[in-house]
Amino acid sequence: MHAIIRCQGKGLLHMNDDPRKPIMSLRNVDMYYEIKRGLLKQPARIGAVVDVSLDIHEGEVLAVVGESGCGKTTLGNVIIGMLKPTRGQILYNGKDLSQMTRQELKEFRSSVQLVQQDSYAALNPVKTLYHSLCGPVLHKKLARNKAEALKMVHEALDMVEISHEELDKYPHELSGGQRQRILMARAILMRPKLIVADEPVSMIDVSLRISILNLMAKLNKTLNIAFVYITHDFGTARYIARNGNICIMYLGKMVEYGNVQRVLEHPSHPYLQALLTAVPVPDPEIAKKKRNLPLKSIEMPSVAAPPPGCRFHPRCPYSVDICETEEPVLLEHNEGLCACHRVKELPQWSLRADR
Amino acid sequence: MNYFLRKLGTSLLNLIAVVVTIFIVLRMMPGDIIEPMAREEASRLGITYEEAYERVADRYNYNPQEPIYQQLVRYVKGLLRGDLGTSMLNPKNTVVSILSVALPWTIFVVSISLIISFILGMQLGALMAIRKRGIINNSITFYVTIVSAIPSYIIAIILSIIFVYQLRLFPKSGVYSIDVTPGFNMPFILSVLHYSVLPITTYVITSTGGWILNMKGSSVHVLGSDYVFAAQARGIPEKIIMRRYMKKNAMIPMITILAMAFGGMIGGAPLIEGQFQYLGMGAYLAKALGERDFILYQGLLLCISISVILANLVADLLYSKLDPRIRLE
Amino acid sequence: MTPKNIIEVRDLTVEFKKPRGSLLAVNHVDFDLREGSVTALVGESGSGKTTLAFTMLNIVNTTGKILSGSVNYNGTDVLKLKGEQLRRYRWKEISMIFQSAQSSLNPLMTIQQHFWETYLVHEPEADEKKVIPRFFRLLEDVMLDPDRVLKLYPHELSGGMKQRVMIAFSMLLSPRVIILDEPTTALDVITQDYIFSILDKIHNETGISMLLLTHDIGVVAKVADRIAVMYAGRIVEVGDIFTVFRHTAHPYAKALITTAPSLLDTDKDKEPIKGSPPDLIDLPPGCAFHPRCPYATEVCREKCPALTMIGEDHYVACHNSLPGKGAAAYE
Amino acid sequence: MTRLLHSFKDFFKVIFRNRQATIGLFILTFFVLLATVGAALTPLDMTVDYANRFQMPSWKHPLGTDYVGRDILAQVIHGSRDVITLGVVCAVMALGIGVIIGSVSAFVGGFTDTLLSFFTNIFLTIPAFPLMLILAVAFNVQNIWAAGFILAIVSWGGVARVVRGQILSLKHAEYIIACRIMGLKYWYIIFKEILPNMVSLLAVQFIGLFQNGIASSMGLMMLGVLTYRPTNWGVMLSLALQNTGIAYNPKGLIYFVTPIVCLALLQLGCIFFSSGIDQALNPRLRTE
Amino acid sequence: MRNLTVMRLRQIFSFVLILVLIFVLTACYSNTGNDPGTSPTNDSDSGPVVNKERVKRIAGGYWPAPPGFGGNLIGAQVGDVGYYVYESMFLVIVGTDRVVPRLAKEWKHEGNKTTVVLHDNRKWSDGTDFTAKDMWAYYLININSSAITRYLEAINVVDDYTLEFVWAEPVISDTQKMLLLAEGWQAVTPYHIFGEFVEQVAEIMKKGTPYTGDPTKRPPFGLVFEKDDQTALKNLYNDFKNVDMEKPIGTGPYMVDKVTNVEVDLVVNPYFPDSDKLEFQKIKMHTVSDYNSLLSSNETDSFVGTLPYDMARTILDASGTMVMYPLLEQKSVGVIFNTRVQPLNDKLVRQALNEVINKKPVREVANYWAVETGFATIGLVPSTIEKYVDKDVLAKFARYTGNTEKAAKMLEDAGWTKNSQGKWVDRNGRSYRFVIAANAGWGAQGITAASEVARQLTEFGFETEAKAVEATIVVSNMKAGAYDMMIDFVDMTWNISDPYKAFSSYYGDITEKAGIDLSAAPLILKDYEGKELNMKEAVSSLLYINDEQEYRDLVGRIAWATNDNAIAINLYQNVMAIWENSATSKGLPMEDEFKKYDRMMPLPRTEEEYEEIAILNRAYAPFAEVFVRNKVKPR
Repeated sequence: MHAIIRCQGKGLLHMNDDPRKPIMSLRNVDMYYEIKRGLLKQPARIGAVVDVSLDIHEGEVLAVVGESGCGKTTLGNVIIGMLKPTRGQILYNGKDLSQMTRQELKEFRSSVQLVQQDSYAALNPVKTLYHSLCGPVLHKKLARNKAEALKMVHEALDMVEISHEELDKYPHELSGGQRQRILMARAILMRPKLIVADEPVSMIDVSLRISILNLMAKLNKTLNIAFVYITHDFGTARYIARNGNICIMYLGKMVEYGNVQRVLEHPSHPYLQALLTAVPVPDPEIAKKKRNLPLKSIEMPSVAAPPPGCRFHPRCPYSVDICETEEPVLLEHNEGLCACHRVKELPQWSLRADR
Repeated sequence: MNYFLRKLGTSLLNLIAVVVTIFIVLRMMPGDIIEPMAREEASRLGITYEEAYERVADRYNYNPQEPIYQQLVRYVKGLLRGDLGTSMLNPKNTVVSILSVALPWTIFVVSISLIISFILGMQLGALMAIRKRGIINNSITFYVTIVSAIPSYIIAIILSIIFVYQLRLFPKSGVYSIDVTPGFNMPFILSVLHYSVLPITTYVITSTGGWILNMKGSSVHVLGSDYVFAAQARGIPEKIIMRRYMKKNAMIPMITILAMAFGGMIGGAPLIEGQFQYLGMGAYLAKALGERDFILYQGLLLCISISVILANLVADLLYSKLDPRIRLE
Repeated sequence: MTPKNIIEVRDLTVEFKKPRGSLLAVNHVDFDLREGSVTALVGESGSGKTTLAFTMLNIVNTTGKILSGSVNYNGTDVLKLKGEQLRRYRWKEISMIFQSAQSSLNPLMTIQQHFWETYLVHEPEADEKKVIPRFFRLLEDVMLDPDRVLKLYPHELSGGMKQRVMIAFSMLLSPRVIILDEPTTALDVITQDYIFSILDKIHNETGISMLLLTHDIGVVAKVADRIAVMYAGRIVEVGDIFTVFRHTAHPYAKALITTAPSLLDTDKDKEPIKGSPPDLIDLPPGCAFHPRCPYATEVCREKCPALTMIGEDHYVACHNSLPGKGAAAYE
Repeated sequence: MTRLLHSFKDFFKVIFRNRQATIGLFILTFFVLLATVGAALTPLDMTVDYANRFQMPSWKHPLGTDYVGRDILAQVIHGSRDVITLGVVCAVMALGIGVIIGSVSAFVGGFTDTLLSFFTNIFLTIPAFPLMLILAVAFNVQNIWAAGFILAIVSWGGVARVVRGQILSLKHAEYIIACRIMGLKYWYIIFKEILPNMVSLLAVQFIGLFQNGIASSMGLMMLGVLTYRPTNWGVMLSLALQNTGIAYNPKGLIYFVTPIVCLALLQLGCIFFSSGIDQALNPRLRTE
Repeated sequence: MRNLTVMRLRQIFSFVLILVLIFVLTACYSNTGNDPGTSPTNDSDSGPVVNKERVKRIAGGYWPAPPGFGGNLIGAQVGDVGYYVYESMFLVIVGTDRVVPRLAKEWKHEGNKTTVVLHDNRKWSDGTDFTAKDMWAYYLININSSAITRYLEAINVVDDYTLEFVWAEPVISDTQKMLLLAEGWQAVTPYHIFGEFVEQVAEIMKKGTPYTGDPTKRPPFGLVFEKDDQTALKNLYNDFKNVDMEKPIGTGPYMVDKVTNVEVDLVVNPYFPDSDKLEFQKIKMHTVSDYNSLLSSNETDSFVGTLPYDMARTILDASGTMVMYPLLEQKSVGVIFNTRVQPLNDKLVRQALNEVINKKPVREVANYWAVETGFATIGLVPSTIEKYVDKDVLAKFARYTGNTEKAAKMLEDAGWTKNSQGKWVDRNGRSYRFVIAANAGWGAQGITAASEVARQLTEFGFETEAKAVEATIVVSNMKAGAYDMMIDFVDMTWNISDPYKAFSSYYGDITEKAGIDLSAAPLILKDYEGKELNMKEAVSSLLYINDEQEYRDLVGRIAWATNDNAIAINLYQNVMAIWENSATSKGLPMEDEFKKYDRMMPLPRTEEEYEEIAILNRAYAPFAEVFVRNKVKPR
């Protein structure tokens, strides 16, 4: 339980003090996209990420979970500095990203890496792996000459358990799992402190997923790299971030935050509860008995025109008047954070409950 | 509606830009177009060069010694009044009057050819997509390859040598015979057809190949799509699948090419119409160029550019009409 | 009482020609679909499950070729059906919901046109006015507003709606079997759950047989009552869902079931299956799984195991899983 | 270096696997040889020999003589030099302009992009051939460079559009994003990541432009507005039409047909060769 | 799938079949659609008369497509139609300069007055009487564009059929008076239609004040106008030209019946005197698209145009009945030197270069039947020199024969030497490269001639390159001195071949191209007696010389001096071909010699022959004269 979260206008909320310092902090970050709609109309503003504050500590694994369109990928891009947030600060090692010097920015670029979902698209199809891996190393002067670069690449390949012969191949000649490992290798070649992994296993065969997740865990442990694991799959989130934190997002907002085990065992937010009930579990006896939390609507509202008040209220079975008018703020609840007006009044929820 | 307005706006902007571009290109002419004519006039009438120059320039609503922006203002003012200037060669012929005589024939020939080649291309292209091997496929491929290797004007030359000169089946010039009275009567229609068959044939021969290739590509793409497969799974008969699924979907991307093809055909008109002496825009373009009648050329070029812009607009509208996915935007 | 099989696949082999060589997507497969059951066909991409399902409709891709075998539907060999007969069989007897509901509808036709067209080609005498109430009912069954949805074009529907439309569509001619090819892959968890509840309802109400193709063990556990696991074009384990989950006999099936990370997990590390999926064009000799199998013996490298019964309604294709030994052999 | 040699070998291996592309390569090689070696070996004598006009093929004149008694074969060979140079000059220039405008448009984006796209659009709207005609007159073409430039001016639009589209899509490709995350410099991204991906596109465009440039230039020569070089195929064709009365004079047939056949062959070569080039330059298609 | 493709194939096939059918049907249409009377048949049953409809089909004649076809001659709105529809007061046969009266009956020169009496039986084709007012109207409306007005004081209408021309001082010679009266297209403005314009011009003319300045720049009728009046005149002229008449109204033998953008049909004008004697009932004119095929297929009866030798031969063979008459044109093609640059500013070098050129091969490639001349350049049309220059003077002219040895000697005498590469270098050791510009508008002819000259010069030791230059700029570039030489017309006149006309165009246009500006400084040349001549003054004095011997003497001196100065090479005097169809017309010149020459006739041998052929050429003398004289008849 290690996070410092600043809640809207209510000052910093200290949660269990963490001896490790945060390497990355997001402070009230908004990310709006503008979509042009002709010459005369005002461009539409889409809030992909709204008012998110987060801390990521050294060596931590943070899972960001939500359904498609909830803004988790945008959040990932904001963290790696690819997107400049419309509002709010991003602090790396306590320094604001927008005020960094060239040198600091260069360091930042190495320290935060991304592992993408589509491993084929993430590798240049016309270059061999040798070029894809050695090129950046040489270009960033991480190695003094080609031989040294090759040595570094070999070390990285050893780390991700890929044989050296594969270096002369083109991306399409490898399997999805191998490519994903190459992506990991490319990321660790930069000696990062933090890797944002955007659904790294969702396009990989089921039988290979565990090995990739295990690899990530290994990198986390041996190289002390912090991971932000972005996914829609609770199973893998729970597996990889088993001691870390989880952040649940809905329509661009963070709705719940806390320790993975606790949050998944005792979800507070009705949305998370609904989500968890719907997740299929690989046990026929439990799965067949499970009942869903009856939502009012299964359609997610448009991100471009989010509902007023609590964004979940049109679907929430517990919504009352206040939910329609007032936006709930993240409040401490049950050792975590939850953004729900009625969090204290909700009935207890359990995965195995036969309600 | 919004879509339509936006397209209209873009077209208008495009039009303005084209007017300015063509104007500037023509003003880039080296030497002075008026000069040789003024010299000729001066020597013929025995007047001073300066006087002759002024006379000629005045006659053509054009004076290259004015600053360029003044010329542009003069030109645009004329344009807004529907005045494109006067042919330099025949001062009595306004460009507009020549256009009104030439444009309909070109539009007639090009659109008929476009329709025929489009239909043929769609049918043959779809056929090639369905049957991947066989004599028919091979012969179509052969035809397409040959036609794409030989420029249209060479086909025009060969056709005219065979059918006009050797066999003497078709007239050498003109758009209809002098013996018929223009109007809606059978002899006139037959005569028009008789005169236009060769240019149309040339266009059809050369442009069908492109349509076949495009349609084949598009059809293969559609044939591989899930909804065709799904339709088969639903037990929809092949005939309906071909018609309603494959052809319709494959044709939609063709619509955008339609405008481009129109532009290409009209652009190639100077060579083809020139070869058959079919007196449409192309023949007049070639004529205007040969006689260095730049004012006429400018007017004709502007006119065909406008037709291309209009064709683009029409294609966009057609596209939105045929593809329900566009309407929502 | 032995339940009746509505579809019996016998010794089916389907080959695809590729530039590098030929590929057996389905390799001597025997498979039964029980009447009224929900059978899950589980396997990773490339395991041949989709090809197997397509042969049941007798639509194999143009590059594919059926080398041997038969697919018996109610006593008729589907693979021998031709022309009009085949056309009438499709959708009327077996319908299918495709993985990509997004793209399995003609973008140029409204939903009503789709429904009506399909209905008309199977019931040429039909009168559109009389059929429309039926469309309404079908769409209402999947919780859609028929008035609105029928007039829409495919692109105007959200993913979940489209999949529901497809479910209604598949029920259009009251078929006896529906094949569901990964029907929820692209959908959100909540929508997925909702769709399965609709399917469940339909199954309960009509007793229709369903064949669910998926790679998600969680979904199988929730929906299916029988399970068949495919690996490299072969079925390696078939059985009642409870039996297979509790007494998994094939090492691959075992790995698939146990290594899937799930909400129920404790914090133990899991041992992954080593190696990577086989190259279907260049299959290893013997049991295709042997290079990745921790229990592989000499015989696995040489001989391909046949599907044998090891318990009541429980079949497995593995040399090391003799009757009685069961899954315990590996624990 | 060996890697480069390796991919070079791969390239030809793939080309030779494709029958069409092989034929195309042979035709193109033939014409290139004709223009270089052939032109160097064959003397060109443009002296008028009026008495020996319209001779039938013989050892001395393998393709006979033209309307004033000059050897046709020598003219065609020396003409190919002009034709090919013109095509290459046109293609290089158009590709240069197109790539510069397209890539600036795509990389800079914003208002620049709008402006350049608009500009490109104008050149795509004005029908190419008439514009080319007027430019050919306007620039008073005196040499091959000017001629190529004119052809390039009207044909760069398509290239710019394609390049812009390709770069825009490559710009958002995930591996480019990965490079940006790694903090690699712009020049590295452009030259080492994006450019290799465009090689096959540019090659196909190049051949297309080459082909188009030759066909258009011959059309221009037929109308008599490009520089007069009596050996150029287009001029030969126009001279054949003007000076031999080809419609009735079978004696001029060889003179008339030769440039047409050469043109068609060259075009075929281009079409065939470009059918294999995508496969040969794309590693994914190459190994399939 | 298979059945489907077969069905589809059947559909496509039938579509293609329909297209082919349309193609074939329309092709057949040509055979039935054409007027059978216009295609002459060699059917023996019809006896000697093959051209039953008595139609003359004429190829050529540019007229703008309708709506540009207006009934007004001025501004060339009716093209060649004018030659049949309009008549003039006189006509001049170009080449012989013989003046033939048409509308004029008799005329008389008296001091500064010339009286012309017109025929009184003429009518416009709309039935209105033709009077002297119609004639007067022409000169007034064309006040600024008619050459004669500059030499006139006034034109008076004496009575309905008599006009009086009052000449300005100094009065020009009678010959010049006649030529001016006959030049161009006079006397063809129907007063009853354009009277309003004419009267307005007459009103404005009353406001003019007499001119007193430089006599060479005398304005029309010696009148100076206010700016407003000048503009008014200009506007009147333009308005007059823009009057649209559906068909031209003229007094000529034929009138327009139908017009399309490529064809015009003419029929006999019923108001023409003796119209019943016109043998051709109809004239069908077709604009030339491809003369070649028109001629080969006997689809035309008359055409004027020069063709390469082989094409002409092919056409004659293919047609079997066409006859080709070559006819000397009143212009010659040559190479003009740029006298501003070294070494071409040296007369000796120019003469040597003249000697170098062997004109035969140039002529063969450029204009086969043309006549080579031995002169450098004489200012006169070469074929007329014997007519205007005495024999003994002519003997003194320098001739150039293409003798390269002689040329080399000439250069050596001037101090030139050949270097090791065989190139000529001057006294200072400098060698030269030349560029010959050819007008690209001339097509192959220009550039082939230029190439041949360049080849000969290069062979001789002056590296020379031929270059085709865009028509609109080649002249102005040459005048600005951009090229060393240029292929262009040298000794020529545009219409009448009178020496004054010829010299005045030479000393103005050609000299300017050669870099000599006569208005900046007078050009003084020595004649054969060493007497100095101010060329400009000498040429204009020709206008006023009435005495024939004095005239010939001066012409001889000017021509000799011009030849001696050698600012150009006269390569050949152009020849054009006139084509007539002997299958449909009889009474053609040299009819009995067709066999002998295989219908490719020689150049006219006598003045009579020349004139007979010349009037077949519309540009030389109005072609209608042929029909009026009733010589050529339908067969």
